Amino acid sequence: MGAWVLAGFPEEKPMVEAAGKLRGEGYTLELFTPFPSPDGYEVLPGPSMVPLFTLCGGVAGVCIGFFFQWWANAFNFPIIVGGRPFFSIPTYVPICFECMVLLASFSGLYCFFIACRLPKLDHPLAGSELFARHTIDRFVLAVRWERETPSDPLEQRLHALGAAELDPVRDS
Amino acid sequence: MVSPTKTCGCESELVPLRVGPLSRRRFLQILGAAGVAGLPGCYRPPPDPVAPYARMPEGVTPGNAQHYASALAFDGVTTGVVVTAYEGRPTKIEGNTLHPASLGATGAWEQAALIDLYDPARLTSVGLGRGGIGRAEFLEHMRALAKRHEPDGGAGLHLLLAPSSSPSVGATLERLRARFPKSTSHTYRPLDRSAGLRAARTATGKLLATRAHLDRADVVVALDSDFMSFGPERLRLSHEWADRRTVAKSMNRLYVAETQVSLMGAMADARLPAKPSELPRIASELLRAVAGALGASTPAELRALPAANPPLPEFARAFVQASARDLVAHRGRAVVLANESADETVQLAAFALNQLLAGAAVELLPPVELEPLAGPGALTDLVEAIGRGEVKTLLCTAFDPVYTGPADLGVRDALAKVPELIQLAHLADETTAVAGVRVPRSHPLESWGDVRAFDGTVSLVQPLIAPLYDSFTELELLSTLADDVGHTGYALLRGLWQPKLGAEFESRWRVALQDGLLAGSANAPVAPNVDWAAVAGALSRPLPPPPEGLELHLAEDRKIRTGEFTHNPWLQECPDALTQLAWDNALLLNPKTANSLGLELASMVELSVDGKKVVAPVMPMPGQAEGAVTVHLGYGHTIAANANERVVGFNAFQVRTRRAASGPVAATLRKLEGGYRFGLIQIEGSDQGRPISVEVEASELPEKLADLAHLRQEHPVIFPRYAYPGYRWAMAIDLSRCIGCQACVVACRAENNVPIVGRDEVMRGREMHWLRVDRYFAGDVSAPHVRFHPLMCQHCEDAPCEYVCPVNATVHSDEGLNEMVYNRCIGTRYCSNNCPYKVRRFNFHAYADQTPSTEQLAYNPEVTVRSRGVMEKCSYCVQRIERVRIDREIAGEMIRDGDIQTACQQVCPTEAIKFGSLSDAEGVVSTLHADVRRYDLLGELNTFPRTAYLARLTNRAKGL
Amino acid sequence: MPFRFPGWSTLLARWVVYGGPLVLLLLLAAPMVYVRTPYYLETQDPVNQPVQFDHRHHVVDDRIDCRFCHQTVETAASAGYPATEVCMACHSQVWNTAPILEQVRSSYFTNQPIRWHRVHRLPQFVYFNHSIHVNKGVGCAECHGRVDQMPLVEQTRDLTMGWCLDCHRHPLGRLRPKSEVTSMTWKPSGDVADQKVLAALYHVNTRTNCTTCHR
Amino acid sequence: MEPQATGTAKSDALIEGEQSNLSLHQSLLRPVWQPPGIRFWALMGPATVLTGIYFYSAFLTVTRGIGEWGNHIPVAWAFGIVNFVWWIGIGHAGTLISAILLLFLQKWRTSINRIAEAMTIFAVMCAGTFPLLHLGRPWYFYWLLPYPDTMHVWPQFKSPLTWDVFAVSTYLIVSIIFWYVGMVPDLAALRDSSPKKYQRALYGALSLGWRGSTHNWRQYQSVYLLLAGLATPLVLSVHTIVSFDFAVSILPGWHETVFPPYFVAGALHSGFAMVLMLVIPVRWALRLEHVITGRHLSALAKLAIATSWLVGYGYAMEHFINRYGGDQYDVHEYAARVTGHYAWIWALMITCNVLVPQFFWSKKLRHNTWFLWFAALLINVGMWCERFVIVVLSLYQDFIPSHWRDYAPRLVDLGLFFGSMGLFTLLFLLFLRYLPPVPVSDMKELHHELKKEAA
Repeated sequence: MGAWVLAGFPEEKPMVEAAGKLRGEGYTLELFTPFPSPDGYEVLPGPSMVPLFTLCGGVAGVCIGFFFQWWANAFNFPIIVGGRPFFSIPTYVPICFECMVLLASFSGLYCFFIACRLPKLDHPLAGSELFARHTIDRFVLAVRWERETPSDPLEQRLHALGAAELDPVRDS
Repeated sequence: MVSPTKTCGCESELVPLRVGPLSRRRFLQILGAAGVAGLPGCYRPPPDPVAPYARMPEGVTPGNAQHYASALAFDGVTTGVVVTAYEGRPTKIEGNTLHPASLGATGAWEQAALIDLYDPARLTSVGLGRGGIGRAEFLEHMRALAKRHEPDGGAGLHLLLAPSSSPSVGATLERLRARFPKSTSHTYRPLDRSAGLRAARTATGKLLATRAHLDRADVVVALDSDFMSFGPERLRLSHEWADRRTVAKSMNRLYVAETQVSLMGAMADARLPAKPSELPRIASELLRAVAGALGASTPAELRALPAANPPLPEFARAFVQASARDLVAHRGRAVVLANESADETVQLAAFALNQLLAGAAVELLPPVELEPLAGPGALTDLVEAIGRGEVKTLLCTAFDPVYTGPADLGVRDALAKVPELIQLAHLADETTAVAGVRVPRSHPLESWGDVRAFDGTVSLVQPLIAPLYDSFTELELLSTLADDVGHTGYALLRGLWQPKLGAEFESRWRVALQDGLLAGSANAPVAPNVDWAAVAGALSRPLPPPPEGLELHLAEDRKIRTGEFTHNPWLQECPDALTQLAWDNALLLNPKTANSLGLELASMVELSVDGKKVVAPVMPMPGQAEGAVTVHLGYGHTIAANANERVVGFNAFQVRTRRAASGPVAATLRKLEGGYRFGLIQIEGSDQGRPISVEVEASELPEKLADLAHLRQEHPVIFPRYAYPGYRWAMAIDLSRCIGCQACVVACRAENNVPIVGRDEVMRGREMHWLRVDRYFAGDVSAPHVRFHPLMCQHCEDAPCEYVCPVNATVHSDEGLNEMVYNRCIGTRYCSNNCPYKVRRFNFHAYADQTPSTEQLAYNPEVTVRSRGVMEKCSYCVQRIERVRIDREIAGEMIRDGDIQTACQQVCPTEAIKFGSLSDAEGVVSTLHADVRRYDLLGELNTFPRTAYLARLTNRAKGL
Repeated sequence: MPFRFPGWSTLLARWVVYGGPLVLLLLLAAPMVYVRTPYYLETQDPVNQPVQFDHRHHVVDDRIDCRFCHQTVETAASAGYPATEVCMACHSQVWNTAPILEQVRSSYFTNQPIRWHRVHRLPQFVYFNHSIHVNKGVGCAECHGRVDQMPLVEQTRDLTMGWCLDCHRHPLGRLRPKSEVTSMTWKPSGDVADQKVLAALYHVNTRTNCTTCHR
Repeated sequence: MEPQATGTAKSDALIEGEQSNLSLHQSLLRPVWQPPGIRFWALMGPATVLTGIYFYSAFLTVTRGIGEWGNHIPVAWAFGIVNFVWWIGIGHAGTLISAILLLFLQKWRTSINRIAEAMTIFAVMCAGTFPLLHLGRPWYFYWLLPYPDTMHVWPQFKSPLTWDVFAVSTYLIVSIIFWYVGMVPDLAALRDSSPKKYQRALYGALSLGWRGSTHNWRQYQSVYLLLAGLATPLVLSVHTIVSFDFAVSILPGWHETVFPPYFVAGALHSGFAMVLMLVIPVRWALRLEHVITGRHLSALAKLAIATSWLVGYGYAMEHFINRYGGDQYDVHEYAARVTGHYAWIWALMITCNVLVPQFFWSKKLRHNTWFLWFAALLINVGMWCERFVIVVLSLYQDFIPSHWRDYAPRLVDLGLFFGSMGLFTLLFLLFLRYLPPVPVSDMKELHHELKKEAA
């Protein structure tokens, strides 16, 4: 049983600094911001698998496109068309390219969904007014608080670090 | 997409889809076979009934074609044909190689005659007063009529007959006259074709027809005589003429003097546009010139002929001099043709010239018609007789006298006065409107009969199908009066020929039916003495002064004749060779004349002659004689049964007064407000100097070889090209032979079920001809150079249409055919855009569904009927290739050169089109592809067409 | 208190996002499966005939060769539905009073056709020719199945273009001596060599050009 | 902020007035929350009517056949393809603005990219319908797709039309993905500021429950960048392939190597013009002048100048190659364009596409929104003329003179053309009504960065 203490900052900078400090002290943190915050990335570094997946999708697209065109027009049912060769690579290029883009986009999209655990409609913090404001104007710093007892020191700490509002949310 | 008769093997016993209820019932009775189609496309159709014969008729193999020899007559004189039928359903007409007037070819008329059989507007039962009566009642009616006339020997019984050469009709008429000695018969035809016979009578005392052998002629001078379009010999003459056009050394030379550009004019090496009033003077001047040049060896009377008065214009004299020189230089191998001219002076001069020059190239034959002198005059006599109240009963088998009769004769009112008017007619035409009794005329393909060719050869007309309706042939109708019981055509025919053929009748009868002619029935040529004094006398008579101002020139139409084919969609939609008009006629003027009158294409004028008027759209026509107004007859013809249909064109008979019918008359034009929209198949008339229809002057051939070689030179391609291992189907078209007669265009339509789109769609540029004969003018508008160019799919080896099709609907066979797969086509029309020859046609609407159900019976079951939204084009008649292939494969043989004939090749009277496989090095096509005159159309595009053209040779006249 | 999504909503959303595409694929596949079903292909569906004609009886018990009734199979595109007179050739003698043959007799004497029901339908734009196949050693049973076991004839093959192409691409294994063409029981030796011999003997050169069947 | 007098857009700022996250949030989402005004319905009415006309014309085409159009032989392609190329060309600017400018780190793209992308999608939708209706047998359109049929027949992959099918469908799908991914954070913002429960549920579902955590933003940014990277070559490939429809053929006036770049340039030309035509009324009607400022408009205008020169170069090359090559068929075809019956269309094309944009050199005119709008309209007219010139005027007089024939559209052609505009307007209005026309989070980010720079 524990809780998330949400601290709302009007600006990005103080939040990032606060996050930096608390992280140093071993707190478990998460930042919620209205727009991407590069400084936040430095505080909470992490990987993104999206590029790799996209690449794989693209490569697969090219291969499938090329192989299928060869199989259909040159192998399975070769038909004399305009006296052109059955297996004519130049004419396969456009479709290979399109297949590449299509599969790359899809794999990128789905990798994005998976990485962000989307869709996730019910968020544990969704109950909090303050949390809801992170998509509007607030920079929300969420600190994990494992103990039962109220966490005055942490809250004062957050205030000190410039949090405008605080909202502890107990795990339900 | 549905195939016409359902023709996947197991279905071929069936008559076609979409057969109207009435005709379906008829066909059940006729064929003992009928089918109900499962809706095409519906994936779970109801049980699909198949109705095999109860008793298999002899010789019928369901799904396999049968061929019967028969004969078609125009103006009573015949072309021998071979008719193709599936399960007793005539689908195609071909020429009869054994027949002297066909030599294996047919013209557009013969091809199109088929669709008349299925015309939904045909009269279906005998009409009496307002209602109709059955066959039996009608026969009873006729017997009663005969009884009424018998007492007074048939006084008041008049016959208005169509020209005929049928021996059995002749015999029946004799019986009729024997029974009604006081009866009168008139033989009527709208146009007078007897001038030649009368000329011969003047010269020899006998009616004689001139038979020219153009294959024996080095020089041909044709005066006002389109021997390639008209007359019973047109196919043979064209063939003989063309045979002398392909080799530079032995080439003939053609001089033409005429008023409007005709096929022969387009082919001429020297052409003189002349007003009708000038032609007789040109003819007699020519005779004078020749007689003068021949000197002592000619009868003195001829050398004493007076000069033409008024004298000819300068260029005309030059023409006369040049042609005379050439004629004399080739004495014994020179012919002067005037077959179709209605002018006796022209005919007489031509007769005389042939006597002096032609030698073996011309023979004289007795005429074959029962009434050789038939003409418009007959109608005048009849109307006068009616006026005197002599006519009680009139039996009319002639073609629509009310419509074709002289405008100032009042034929309609006269005929309306006849108490009993019995008309034998194919359609409810303008005479039918006043006829008390209307008898449906049997189509030749459903009748028994006999008829003669121009040389007297007798052909038997045998039916391919039982009469679709309660119809009669002229023979049967006459028999109802001649004999006290009307006999069937079959009985009459055998009755006549049994005694004539004597002992071995049955065998000779069968052979005659098989061959399509009675061997040895041709007339022998006669060599009469010529009374030169009479000739000179007739030619010295002064000619009537030429009319002031514009001269009227009324011409039979190349497509629908004088209206006989008004209701024939195949001919109506086929473009006229020169005007390129479909579903229309026009008032033709030389562009210069048109300018001087402030007229241009499609402006409307009122044409008046002797106070008779007609409103017509103008078409400036290069090569038209200046000051001459040509209008084509046969249009503006009302067919009652189809009142809902638009009447096509304007009726030039409205200005054809008796005077206009007998000689040159003045015409006046008054410009009217407003314009007209022509149904033009081809709009641009100039070839823009592009090497499309190439021609070479024979004498310059050696120098021109390089240019021709350039046109067939192959350019490098970057990818490896497919090597065609087996047959390599290919075509060769000899432009030296093509006379632009349009027979191939109609044949292609008949063979490939090409749909009719109608006038409006033609104007929108959506006509469907797989094969077109394009016409290009070059040079001066008064003496233009006319080039014909038959154009169909070139079956390019590297076909641009193919690689743009997204669904493999048009692809190549391993034998080099450019295959169009209708059932795969989704109609992107990309192929048409990328076809440099623009020979692809698209079903913008469901044209096939608009085909009347009866006309669908003419469908060729071997060819798919195309649905809406698919592309189509020439297939090299692949159905014929596959048919032959299967027969040969079963026999375990290779396909030999000449086994396969495409429809256009088979019909061509001049053999301009050849088809075969290039894999056969000795084959005719291989030879032609190797010919020095060969060139590829747009070859520089690297399409590698399989169709090669042979440049047209010309043989320019010296001194012109 | 802002609106909270219930727990199941996430699950549902994930089904939609991840399962949706799969469902879409299935929907696309469905018609492709459908056109391969006997229902669509009209196979395994004995067709009733106006006259109760039993091929099994005529072929097996009476040993009548196919060509006795389907007379034009070797000479024409159509194998030929027998004319009524063919039936009467025998049935004027045997069973000439049998009530089930009444329609045959009346057809013969009134010269009106019997309306049989077609079993093997090809699209209207397909030009199939029996004679060439029979003469190249393709047996009746190859396409029509064991008619000798069918009281009512039914379609046993797809008659799809793919099915035609299959044989036109690989004729070997489907050829038989002409003498055995109408045999219902003949089996190929299974030795490709024999097939090659037949192919050579009958000049079997199958074609897959479009115009071979579509004109 | 002070709304300026309409008709001018002087400011060069990217964001005008004193803004905060909240003020941006409210002002940018206002269009969604405020009930639609009279202007909306005034546009909605005609748009609906035109859409109705569009569908009726489509109905006639499908039931009666292509014969209802003016097409014939030789002009087998006409309005259908002209409209297709025109619409798909318009689409391109959207992707270009959102993808290419993103890669080039152009800040000014931010406030207009959503509108541009929406335009792309709807334009491609309109474009896509034409090739389908254009088929003689549209009910067999699926034969264009490679699927296992019982005929064992496959599409013919050498045909540019087959490439088209892949290109256009890929383009549509990827554009939608790109558009949607970019919108996810804004949908979340809508969710979290929804006044009503159902709206919250709706936008919550559409946003897939997006939360702006650092981890999510990281994934988001990488996928968005990758999609931009993919969309950039895609947009070039699409119009290149469309140009192949013509360039691959052998027809004079079509068979030209200059076509791919020439088509892409033309596409962007019409696209920027269309963006201008949309943005100018939108910023005024939805009171977005503070984020879509004169700077944006004049940037678009400058791009239009650039593309006008590219297009002009294309025309010049056509002329030059024609003279230089001297092939008689090419020469005639070009002469038929410039001097033939339809010369006025060619003249209109030159005027609208090359001459009109040159007015944009003037800063004054660049800042006159009325002028910008009408100039943009003219450019779109000109681009339509260009496609007409290419498609119809190359077909109506080609190799064989006997088959030359003039072309005239028929009612159904016009119905489809103007109807498709109605369809486009309808879809675009619905977009403005229910989705944020300006990307909110991006604007906040931009605002944030600008502040940083200022500091």
